[in-house]
Amino acid sequence: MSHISSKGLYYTIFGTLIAMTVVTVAIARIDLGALNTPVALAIAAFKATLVILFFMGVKYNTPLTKVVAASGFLWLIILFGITMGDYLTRAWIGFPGR
Amino acid sequence: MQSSFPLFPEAASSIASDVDLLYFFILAVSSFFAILVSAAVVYFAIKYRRRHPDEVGHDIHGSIVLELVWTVIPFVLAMVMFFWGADLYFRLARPPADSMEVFVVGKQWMWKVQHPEGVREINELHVPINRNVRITLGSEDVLHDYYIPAFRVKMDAVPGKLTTMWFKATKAGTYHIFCAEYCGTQHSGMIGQVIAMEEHDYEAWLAGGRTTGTAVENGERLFTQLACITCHKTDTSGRGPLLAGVFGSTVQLMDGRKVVADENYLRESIMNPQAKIVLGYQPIMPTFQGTVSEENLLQLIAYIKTLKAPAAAPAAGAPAAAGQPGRQ
Amino acid sequence: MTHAGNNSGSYLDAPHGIASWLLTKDHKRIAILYLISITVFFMIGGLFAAGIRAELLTPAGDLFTADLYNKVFTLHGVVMIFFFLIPSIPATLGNFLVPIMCGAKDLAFPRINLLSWYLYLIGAMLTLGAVFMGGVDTGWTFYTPYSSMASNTNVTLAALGVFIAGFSSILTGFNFIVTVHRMRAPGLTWFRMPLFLWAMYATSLVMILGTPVVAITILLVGAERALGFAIFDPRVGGDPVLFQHLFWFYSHPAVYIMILPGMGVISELVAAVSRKQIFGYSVVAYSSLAIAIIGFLVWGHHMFVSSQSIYAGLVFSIITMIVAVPSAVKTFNWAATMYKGSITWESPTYWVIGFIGLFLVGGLTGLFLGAMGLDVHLHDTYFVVAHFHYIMVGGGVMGFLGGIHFWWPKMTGRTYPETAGKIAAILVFVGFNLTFFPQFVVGYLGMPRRYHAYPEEFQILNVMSTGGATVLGIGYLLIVTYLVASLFKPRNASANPWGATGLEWDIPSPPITLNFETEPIVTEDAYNYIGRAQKAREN
Amino acid sequence: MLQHHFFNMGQQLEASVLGMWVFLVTEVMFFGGLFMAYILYRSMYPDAWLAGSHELNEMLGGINTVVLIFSSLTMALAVRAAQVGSWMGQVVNLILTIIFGTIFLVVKYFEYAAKFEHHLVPGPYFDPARDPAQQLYFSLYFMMTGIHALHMVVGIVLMLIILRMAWKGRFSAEYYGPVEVSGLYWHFVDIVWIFLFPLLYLIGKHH
Ligand code: HEA
Ligand code: HEA
Ligand code: HEC
Ligand code: CUA
Ligand SMILES: [Cu+2]
Repeated sequence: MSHISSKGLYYTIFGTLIAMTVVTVAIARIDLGALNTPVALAIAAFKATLVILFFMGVKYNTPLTKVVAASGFLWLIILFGITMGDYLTRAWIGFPGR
Repeated sequence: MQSSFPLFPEAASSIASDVDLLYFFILAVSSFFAILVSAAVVYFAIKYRRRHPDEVGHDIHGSIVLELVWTVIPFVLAMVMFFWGADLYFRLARPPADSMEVFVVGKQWMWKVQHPEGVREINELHVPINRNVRITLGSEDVLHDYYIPAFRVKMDAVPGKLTTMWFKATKAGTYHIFCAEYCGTQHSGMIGQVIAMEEHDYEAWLAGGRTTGTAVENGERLFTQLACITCHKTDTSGRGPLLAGVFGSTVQLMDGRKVVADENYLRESIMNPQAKIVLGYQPIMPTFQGTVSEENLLQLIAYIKTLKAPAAAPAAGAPAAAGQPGRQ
Repeated sequence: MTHAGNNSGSYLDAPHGIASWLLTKDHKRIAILYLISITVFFMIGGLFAAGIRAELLTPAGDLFTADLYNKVFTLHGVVMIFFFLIPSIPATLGNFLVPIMCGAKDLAFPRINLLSWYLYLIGAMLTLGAVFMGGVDTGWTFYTPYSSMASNTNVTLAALGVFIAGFSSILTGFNFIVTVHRMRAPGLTWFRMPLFLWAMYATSLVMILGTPVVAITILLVGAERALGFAIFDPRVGGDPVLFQHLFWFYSHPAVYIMILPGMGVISELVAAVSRKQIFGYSVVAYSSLAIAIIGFLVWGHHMFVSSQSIYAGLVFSIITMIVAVPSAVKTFNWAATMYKGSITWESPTYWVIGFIGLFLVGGLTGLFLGAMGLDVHLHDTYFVVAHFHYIMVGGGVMGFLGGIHFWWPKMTGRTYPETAGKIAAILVFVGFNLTFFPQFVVGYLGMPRRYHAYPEEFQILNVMSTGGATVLGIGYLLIVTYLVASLFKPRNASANPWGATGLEWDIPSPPITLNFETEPIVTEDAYNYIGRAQKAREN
Repeated sequence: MLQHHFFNMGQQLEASVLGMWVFLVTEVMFFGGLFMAYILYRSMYPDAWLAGSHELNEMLGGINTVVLIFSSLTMALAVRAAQVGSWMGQVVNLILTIIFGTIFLVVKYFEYAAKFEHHLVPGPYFDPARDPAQQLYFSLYFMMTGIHALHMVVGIVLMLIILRMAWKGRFSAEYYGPVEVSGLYWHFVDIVWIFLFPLLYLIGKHH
C-alpha cells in the first residue's frame, strides 16, 4: 500500500487504455463473424485488468486484496455460468418447458 | 372421495406409488438420524449432568475417524436420494410417445381445458384411466401451476411459453386439482377436479360433450380467419415460408442460428415473429400478441403440427425443399 | 433504578440522553438499538402469523377477504425474513460480540454501522408505509409477472423497502469481514477464534456476495412498475423465470444468512453448557465456510417445476444434497461435544437441545425437497412451509433466543428468572411442534401454500396448527415479559455467570464503552475449559 | 486522524482499503444482475440487440470512454500526489477528475434526450413500429447506463469532499487513506463503463 508508482507508469497505462479503445472501435467495423463480441470483451477485460492492477494498485497489494478482487469476478462467473447452463440445455429433452 | 380426516393422500396414478416409495425411504433415513441424534443429546445431557459447580468436561478434542465416518455416510445416503429422485424426475418429465394430448390454459382464476376431440371444460378434467395423458400447459396472464396431488404431478404454467406434464391415472375417481403457484386474489379458488373414468365411460362422456370441432379443425379455421393463409400458402409461392413439415424440422435463421421447431418455437413465431426470422424471408409477419388467445394459439399449433411435409420430399442429401431456404 | 457504583464506566450509562443513543457509534449500543427494532418487527410479523392461523382455523375463507389474506401472508413473510430473521443474530449478538470476541474496541467502521441501522429503519418504514397504504400481495418472493404487471398493490414501495434493507445487511457484512480480518487482537489466530466469529464471517460472505443481486433484481421489478420498463415481461419476449434465477441466487444463500449465525450461537452454547472444547473445532469452522460457498450453487432447487431445464435441475439437486453434508457434520459434532461433558441444566441448555432437535427435522425435510422427483409433489405445499419454519423458527429463532438468554447478563448486566426461562423454552418447543408438525402431513396430502380457503378434509390438521401457534405465541410473550421486567431490577449479573470462556466473559457485565482497558493478548485456544480449570486448581 | 478504535495508522489504512475492496465486490455483483439479464436476452434476441445498438451514438459513447480514461489517469495521479505529499498535485488532479466526470454526465444527458425524442424509451411511448423485443434492449440500456451515471454522481460528490479536505491540506504522506479509497471507487466506475461501451454501443458495426 505504501508503494508509489512512477508517473511514467501511469502515463503508459493511460496510453495503452486509449489505444485499446481505438482498437475496439476499429475492430468492431471489421466482420469477424461470431468473434466480434468475444474480441471486444477480451479487449475490455484487458483494459479492466490494467486499471485494476496499476491504477488501483492491486499488483502491489496484499494477497488478501487480490483474493477479494478476484472473488467478485468468480461469483459473477457462477451466476452467469449456472444460469446460462439452464437456458442452453432447455431444448435438449424436446418437450416444451422441460 | 376422501375420508374426512385423511393422513395420507390417495395414490391414483402410475407414478404415485413410486413417489411414495422414495418418500418412505427418505422418511426412514431421516427418522433414523433424527432419533439417533436427539436421543444422544438428551442422554448425554442427563448422564453427564454437572455435579459440582466447578466441574469441567473431559479433555476430548475430536477424532478424524469419526469425522470421516459421519461425513461419508450422510454423503452416500444423500447420493442415493439424489439418484433416486433424479430417476423419478426424468420419468415425470418425459411423456410417453403414445400419450393422448390435452391442452390446459391457466388464467386468473380458472383452468380452461380442451380435449383433442374438441370438447372443452372449465376447472374439470375428464381423463380415461390406464392411458397416458400428456398435458400442454399455457398461461394467459401470470404464473400458475397445475397440481394433481393424487397423481403426484405438478407443473408451472408460464406466460410466454408452453410447458408439458403427463400422467397415467390408474384408479377411477374424483381428485383435486389445485393451482399451486401463487397468482393473485383468487389463487385458492383456482381449483378443480380430475375425473378419472373407465375407458368406455370416458368415450361416452366425450360423445356427450358439446364440441365446436376438434382442436385441429379449429386451428385450421383460425388459420384462414386470421389470414395466415395469405402469406403461408399451401405451396411455396407465399410471402411466408411453407408451414408443411416445419414442426420438428431444423430451421435456419437469418442471424445464423439454427433452431429446432418445437411447440415453443411455433408459439414464438406467432406471438413474437420478429424474434426469430427465417433465413430468406423478410420480417413482415405481424405479431398476433393480443389478437390470438392462448387457447387459439394451442389450436393453431395443433393444426400446424398436422401439416406434413409434401409427399415429394427431397431425396436424402438433396438441398432442402425447393424455395424453402430456411428448412433443413 | 439504582446504578451499582462499580459499573459506572458501563456503555449503558454514559453518555446520557436519547440523542447519545440515536447518534451512537458504539457497536454495543447499536446492537441494543437493533435488538429493540427487530423485536418490534418480530411482534408485527407474529401478529400477521396470528392472522394467518386464525383464518386457517376453518376451511372457508371467512375471517378475511382473499385479498386481505394474501397481504397478510406476504407481509408476514417479508417482515419476518427481511426485517427480523436476516438482521436478528448478526445485527444484535453479532454487533455486540464480534468486536469483543476479536479483542477490538469497536467494529472497523462504527459510523457505517450506525448508517446500517438507519438504512434498516428507513427500509422498514417504507415497507410499513406500504402496509398502511393498502399492503402488498405478491408473497415474499415477489415473483414476476404477477409482481411486475398484475398486482395492483403497493409493490414498488415494499420493494424499495426491501432494497434499502438489503444495503443495511450488506454494510453489516462488510463491517464484520473487515473487522475479522484487520482488528483481531494479538495472538488471536484464525484457529483460536470462537466458532461464533467463524459463523459471522461466513454469514458476512453471503451477505456481501448475494444481497446485491437481489437488490438489483428488486430494483428491476420496481423499474417495470414505476417506469414501464420491460425486463421480465413475457409480452415483449422477456422471461419471468429469469427473475426466479436472480431472486434465488440470493435467497437460497440467504437461508444460510438465517441459519449460520444460529449455528454459531449453538456452537458457543454447547461448549459453554458442557464446559468442554468443541468436538472437531476446525471441522465445524470449515463447515461454516463450506456451507456459505457451496450454498451459492444450489438455488435452482426452488425451481424444479418452473420450466427450468431438467439438466440444470440435476446439477442443482446433486449440489443440494452435497451442501446438506456440512450441516450434518456440524450436528454430529455438537452431539459429540456433549459426550463426557459437564452439562448444566440452566436455561441455555434447554435452547440448545431445542435447537438441535428442531433444526434436525427442518434440515432433514430439506432432503425430501432436494430429491427432485419428490419435490414435484411437495413444491409449494405446506410441506415446504413446515420445512422452512422448522429451520427458521425452530433453528433460527431458537438459536437467537438461546443466544439472547446466554448473553443477556452480559448485555444488560441483569439476570432473568431461571424458572421462567425454562418454562418458556418448553412452551416454545411444544407449541412449535404442535404448530408445524401437522403441516408436514397436510402438505404431503397436497394442501398448497398461500391458500386462503382449503378443502374440508384438511381442517383437523389446521386446527391443531392454530392451537399450537397459540401456545407458541404465549411462550414468546412470556419471554418478552420476563426479559423486559428484568431491566427494572438492579444490575446483579456477575462478569461470568455461566463460568464460560471467551474474551467477553473476562470483562465486566455490562462492558465499558471501549470494551477493554488494555488491548487483550490471546494466548490460548477457544473453549479452553480444561486448561483454565487446571490453572485455577494450581493457584 | 487516528480514530479511537484503531490501534495505529497502518491498521486504519489497511482496514479502509480492504473495506473498499469488499464494497466493490458487492458493486460487481450488483451490476452482475444486470449483465446476467443482458447476456440472456442478447443470446435470445440478437437482432433486437443489433437494431437497438444502431440507435446509439457510437461517437458520443467513444468520447465518454476517453473522458473516463482521462479521469482515471488524473485520479491515479491525485492519489500519487497525496502519497508524495504534493498539495498542488492533489488539488489540480482532483479538479480535473471532477471536470471529466461532469463532462461525462453532460454527454450522457444529450444521449438520453435523443432517446426520448426518438421514442426509444421503453413503455407505452415506445415506437410501435419496432420489434417489441427491442424494449428489452432499451430497458437494459437505461438501467445499466442510468445506474452507472448514478455512480458517477456519487463519485463526483465524493471527489468534492476529498477536494475540500485536500484543499485544507489534510492529507500527507502519512495520511492519505481517504484519497486512495475514493480513488478505488472512481476506477471501479470507470471499469464498468469499459465493459458497457462495447456491449451496448459497438454491436454489429460492420453491417
Ligand atoms: C434458514 C433457512 C433454511 C435453511 C437452513 C434451509 C436448508 C435446506 N433447505 Fe430449505 N427452504 C427455506 C429455508 C431454509 N432451508 C425456505 C424459506 C424455503 C421456501 C422458500 C419459499 O418458497 O418461500 C425453503 C425451500 C427449500 C426447497 C424448495 C422447496 C420447493 O419450494 O419446492 C428445497 C429443495 O431442495 C430446500 C432444501 C433445503 C436443504 C437440502 C437444506 C439443507 O441445508 C439442510 C441441511 C441439514 C440437514 C440435512 C440436517 C442435519 C443432518 C443430519 C443429522 C445427518 C443426516 C443427513 C443426511 C443423510 C444427508 N429448501
Ligand atoms: C423468520 C421467519 C418466520 C417466522 C419467525 C415465522 C413464524 C410463524 N409463521 Fe411463518 N412464514 C415465513 C417466515 C416466518 N414465519 C415465511 C417466509 C412465509 C412464507 C410467506 C409467503 O408465502 O410469501 C411464512 C408463511 C407462513 C404460513 C403459510 C401461509 C400460507 O402459505 O398461506 C403460516 C401458516 O401457518 C405461517 C405461520 C407462522 C406461525 C404460526 C409463526 C409463529 O412462530 C409466530 C409466533 C409469534 C407470535 C404469535 C408473536 C408473539 C406474540 C405477540 C406479538 C402477541 C400477539 C399474538 C396473539 C394475540 C396471538 N407462516
Ligand atoms: C404478412 C404475412 C404473414 C402473415 C399474415 C402470417 N405470417 Fe407467418 N410468417 C411470415 C413470414 C414472412 C415468415 C418468415 C419470417 C419470420 O420468421 O418471421 C413467417 C414465419 C412463420 C412461422 C415460422 C415458419 C418457419 O418455417 O420456421 C410460423 C410458424 C408462422 N409464420 C405462422 C403463422 C400463423 C399461424 C399466422 C396466422 C395467425 C401467420 N404466420 C401469419 C409471414 C406472415
Ligand atoms: Cu393460479 Cu394460483
Ligand atoms: Cu433453497
